Amino acid sequence: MTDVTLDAGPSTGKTGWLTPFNLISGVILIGGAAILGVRFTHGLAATTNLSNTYPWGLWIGFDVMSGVALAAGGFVTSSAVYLFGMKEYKPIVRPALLTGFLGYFLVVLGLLADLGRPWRLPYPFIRSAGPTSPLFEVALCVALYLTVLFIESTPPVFEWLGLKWWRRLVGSMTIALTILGLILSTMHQSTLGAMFMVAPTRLHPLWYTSHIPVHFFVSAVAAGLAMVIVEGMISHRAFHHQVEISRERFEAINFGLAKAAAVTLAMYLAIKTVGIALEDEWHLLATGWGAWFLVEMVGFVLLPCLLFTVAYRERRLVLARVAAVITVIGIMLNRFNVSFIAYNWNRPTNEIYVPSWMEIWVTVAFITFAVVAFKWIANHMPIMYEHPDWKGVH
Amino acid sequence: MTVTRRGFIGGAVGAAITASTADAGTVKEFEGYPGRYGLLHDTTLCVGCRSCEVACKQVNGLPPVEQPIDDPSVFDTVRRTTETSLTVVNRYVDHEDGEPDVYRKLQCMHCNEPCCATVCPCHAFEKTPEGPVLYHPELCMGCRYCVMACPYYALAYEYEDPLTPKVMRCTMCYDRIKEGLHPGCADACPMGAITFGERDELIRIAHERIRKHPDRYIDHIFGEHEFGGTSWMVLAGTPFKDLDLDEGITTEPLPAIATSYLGVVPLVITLYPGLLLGMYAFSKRHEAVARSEREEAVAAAVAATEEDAQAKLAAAAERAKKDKERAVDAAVKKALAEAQEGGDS
Amino acid sequence: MSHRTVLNSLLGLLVIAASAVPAIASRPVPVRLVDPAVVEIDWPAAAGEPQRPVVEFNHGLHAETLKNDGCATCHRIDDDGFHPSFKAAAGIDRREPLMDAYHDGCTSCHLRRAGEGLKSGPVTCGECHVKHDPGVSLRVAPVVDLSLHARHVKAFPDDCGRCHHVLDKATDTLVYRKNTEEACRGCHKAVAVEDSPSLRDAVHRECVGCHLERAERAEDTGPFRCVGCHDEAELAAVKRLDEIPRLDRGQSDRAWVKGLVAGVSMVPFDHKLHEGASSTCSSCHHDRMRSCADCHTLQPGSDGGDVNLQQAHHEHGSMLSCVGCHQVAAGRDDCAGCHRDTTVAVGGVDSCAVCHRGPKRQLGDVPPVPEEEPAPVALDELPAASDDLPEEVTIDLLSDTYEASKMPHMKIIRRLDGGIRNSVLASRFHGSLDAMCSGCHHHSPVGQRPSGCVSCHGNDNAPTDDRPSLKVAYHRQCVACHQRLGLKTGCTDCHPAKEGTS
Amino acid sequence: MHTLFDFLTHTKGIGYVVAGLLLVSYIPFWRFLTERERGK
Repeated sequence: MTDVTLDAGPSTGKTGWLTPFNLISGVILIGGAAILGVRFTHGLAATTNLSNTYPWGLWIGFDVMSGVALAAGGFVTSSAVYLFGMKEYKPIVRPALLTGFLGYFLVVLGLLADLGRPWRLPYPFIRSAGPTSPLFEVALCVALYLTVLFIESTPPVFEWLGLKWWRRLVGSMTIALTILGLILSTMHQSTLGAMFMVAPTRLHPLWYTSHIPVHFFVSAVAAGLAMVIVEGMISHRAFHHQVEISRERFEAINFGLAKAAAVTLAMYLAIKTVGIALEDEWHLLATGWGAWFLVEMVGFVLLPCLLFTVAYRERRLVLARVAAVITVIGIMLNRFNVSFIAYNWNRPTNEIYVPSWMEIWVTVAFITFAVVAFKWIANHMPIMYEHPDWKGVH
Repeated sequence: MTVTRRGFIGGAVGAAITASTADAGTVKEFEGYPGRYGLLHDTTLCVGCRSCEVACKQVNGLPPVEQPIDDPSVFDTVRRTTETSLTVVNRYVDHEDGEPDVYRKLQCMHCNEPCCATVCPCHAFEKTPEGPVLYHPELCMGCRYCVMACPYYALAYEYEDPLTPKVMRCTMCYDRIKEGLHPGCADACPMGAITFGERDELIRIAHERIRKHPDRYIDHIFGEHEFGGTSWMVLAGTPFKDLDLDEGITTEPLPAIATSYLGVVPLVITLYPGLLLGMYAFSKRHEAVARSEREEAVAAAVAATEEDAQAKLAAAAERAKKDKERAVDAAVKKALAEAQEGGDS
Repeated sequence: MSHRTVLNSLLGLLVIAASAVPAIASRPVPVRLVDPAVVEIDWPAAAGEPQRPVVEFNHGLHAETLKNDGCATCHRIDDDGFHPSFKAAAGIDRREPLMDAYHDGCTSCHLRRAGEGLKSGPVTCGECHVKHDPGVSLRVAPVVDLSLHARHVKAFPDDCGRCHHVLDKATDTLVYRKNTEEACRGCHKAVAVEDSPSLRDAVHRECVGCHLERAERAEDTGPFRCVGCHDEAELAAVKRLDEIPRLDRGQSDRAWVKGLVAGVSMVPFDHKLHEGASSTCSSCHHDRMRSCADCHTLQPGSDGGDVNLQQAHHEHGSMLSCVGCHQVAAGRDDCAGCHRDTTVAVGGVDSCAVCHRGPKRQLGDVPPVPEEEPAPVALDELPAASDDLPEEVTIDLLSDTYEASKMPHMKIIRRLDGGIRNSVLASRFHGSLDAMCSGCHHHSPVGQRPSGCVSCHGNDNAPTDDRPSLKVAYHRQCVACHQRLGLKTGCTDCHPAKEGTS
Repeated sequence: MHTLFDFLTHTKGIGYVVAGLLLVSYIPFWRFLTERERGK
């Protein structure tokens, strides 16, 4: 094992800040900030294509809906390791938790950009609560889960700063935090789906079933697993020198995740099919919308499920990673479908919502911000490796 | 209206474990506030003069109508309510053969069980005893969930306003009603296509009109039961589908449908800890058992190695003893032999 | 099946599904309209279950292409005249011979013409037996109204036997008997009965046969192609006589509609007047040329089906009953303002005496009551304008955004009164002037100077009895009436806008 | 309680509070339950 000095220098060897990665992300971030500036001075109309018929666009469809699903890797891995005792996945818990935390931070950023009056975000808790609203439940759980994730990702910080007492305190709460995290995640992942149950006439019947919450939850678990694989692929290549576990061990972990993803995708496909059966919508599959639904189900659920299965049986890591990428895109497609493509499906086609370039730029800026943060944290804190003083400690 | 809480089978995966079949099926009868107001919109009388639009803008102090009311080209496109025009009149059927065209006025329907109020996380909507559903901008954080949920596309939002955007919608002229007046549009309508009165009274009148003119009306009052019933009700001579009024998938109120899943949330909060700690304990015990088995195996292995080590040791000692004895005998014999040679010499 | 093929098939499926994406909004399938000259070749039930879809035969196209070969190529024309059915298949109802008849008839002709390089038709089974989705035929049934009948009478003066005949059971021959003429529909029904062919065959044999004969002799004749009678536009183009001589079939000018209940005053029915007002005799004699009471009795289950005599005379919805027909007549042109909508009842209780003004009905053999001359219509003259009958009424009680409206009171009255006077039906029923006034001054006692709208209509809608407010009363009464009469209904047509308001 | 909306607002509000309290009270209950186990 390479003995690693504590303060690992910047990863790419080149000193100074003018690396291509920093340049590009710098431009994106500054552009994003400028657009947000315009958004908060000239209102949503100036920067988005949102309308009275399509009140929710890319920022809700991607940042909130897909962001939450992709950040599910955190609770999936942490509960697997700490609650279900799968200790062999321990090394990937920290990066997954960090991705989760940054993912939820991105969700909140997206929400703040999309809300009409973001400074009133705490109103549902402090001013006047609307408990009948699924969004109230989502807001409550996302807020709590963000704090839980924050606490769960403090150990690497305390290790970095050497605050032993704090580190031991958080270490002792891990089990309680994981359980609380799982509770909160189960609820808001599924309630995000329940948010669409209020519009039976506006969401296309193929996507609208009374089981949307379960569909959202199971697909979120699948997306979480896929995101962990994808994140593992990127971070291992970027932080190669920091990784301390052997190549075989890392591949074994990936195959474990692939197996879990295959099972989850199979379950997801099953309950979606049951959903169609219960509402007797087979005839709708023959329509244009049916074809689009098949693109989503066959192309982005059945296909990755089979790819994962084959990848796991033949032990081929590249195939598993391809499947993971398809699953991640698949979850985004599903969330976009539910948010604004299959939504208002019976309105005249000239009112269709297409995200404006500014919305896309801001979303990319948020993602870049998350990647930059991940890079900085991983460079400075023991994320990819275990801190020597705390090896093997809970 | 009778409400059977939609039986939500199997909420989250966690809840599935708790096998929560239909959550507590509460059968409750809610008739709404007695004596609340409503409006009856008779589309067979409406001639599309749009005086109601003009009146609505004056009463609410909104910018005047873009197209003047005598300009028929406004009916070439089907419009929707926006943040500056809280009500619009659309022509849905254009007869050439001299039959009068069919118009309908769009505005917030002020549902008996409002889904906009249900989905608002800040409880910024309120169903008043007088009938209108009121909006409180001082509580609204602008999430626009209400605009997304309304099945009648009636709500609009002030996207241009960066600092104080509000949801804009018809308030059934709540202030005028409180003063005992009629809503602006009801007073303005020259053809009596908008009648204001107590909702139950209007339902009786509507059924009476249908009975008196069977050939003029479809025997159905839209809004009597759709999604739990609305304050604004529509009479029509043409099928409601042609008037963009989908006859509503269900008479079940939307709040029941929207919150049907939320019954599972408290279950998850209360049941998960026990389950997960059980799971954790199980995995801990599983670990402990695995560890103890491992230790036993190790101990057994160690014990086995010690035994054969002992056995080897004993055998080696045995052999060593015999060698020693043999060596001693040999030495003794050699000594005796030397003694005899000594004797002979 | 190696996983390689599984992946490829899935990708293939994905591509197909994606390609269907642009068809997202599936358009409704337009209904197929069938040309009036297209006929479905009928397959008699006796020939058993048809094994292939029915053939849609374009008779118009064939008539056009074979116009110089003449109709005899497919139809038998002999001394009994023109036989409408396909000559080779006439009278055959067993499967094989019927199939052979059509196949030999059609395909042999097509093959022959194809051989000669002429325009030809399909030969293989699939080309004729095509499975069409259901279509709506544009064929319209022609009506021989009194004008067309009069033109025929003019062409064949007192030769009624040419078309009208009666089956003489004894000699089983068709003979002509004066004053027994009826519509063909009386005996010829949709399906052929043992001694009378189906209406379709009978009419085509008589009319098309005669028209063909005269066409061959180059005499001026009627249409003999399908579109000639069955196409809406062609039918509309048929010449109509402007004044139609009365059709004499030995009917009396006036008759008593006696009914079957003693004590009810009988109705003097002006038959002659009604002949002028209706398009055909069948408007009232819709089945046989007999009086209503022959079929519609008061006992249920009579020939008149479940319509008893009272309904036969008074049924609102039916065009065959007196009151029904009057209601439709009142719903047209000038009368539509009041009568189109049921706000003003036609055949209401107060108008019984208009018809029932004869002596009481007595049952049993009673000397026939002599016909009376119909009492002249006592419609009093329209009085000149006066303060009771103002020339113009200014309605200014409510004017705020619009100027007061100057309603041309007398002009409206003169127009309505003119409409009433030139309609016998209207002047008979209206009788006095007040009936017309109660069109607008409804619910007000007839005879006196009617009170203004404001006396009953308050300033806001009274929802208790659905009584509209004054503004609504004005508009509903005027705008609705103008709509029905097709007059102007713009806001500024009645009252100019005040300056300064939008 | 005239409308379903009022009923749901009331019941769900209470439901959240009660569930939250129960969740929090679970920790001391668990610690009390397993006190002897941990030899405290």
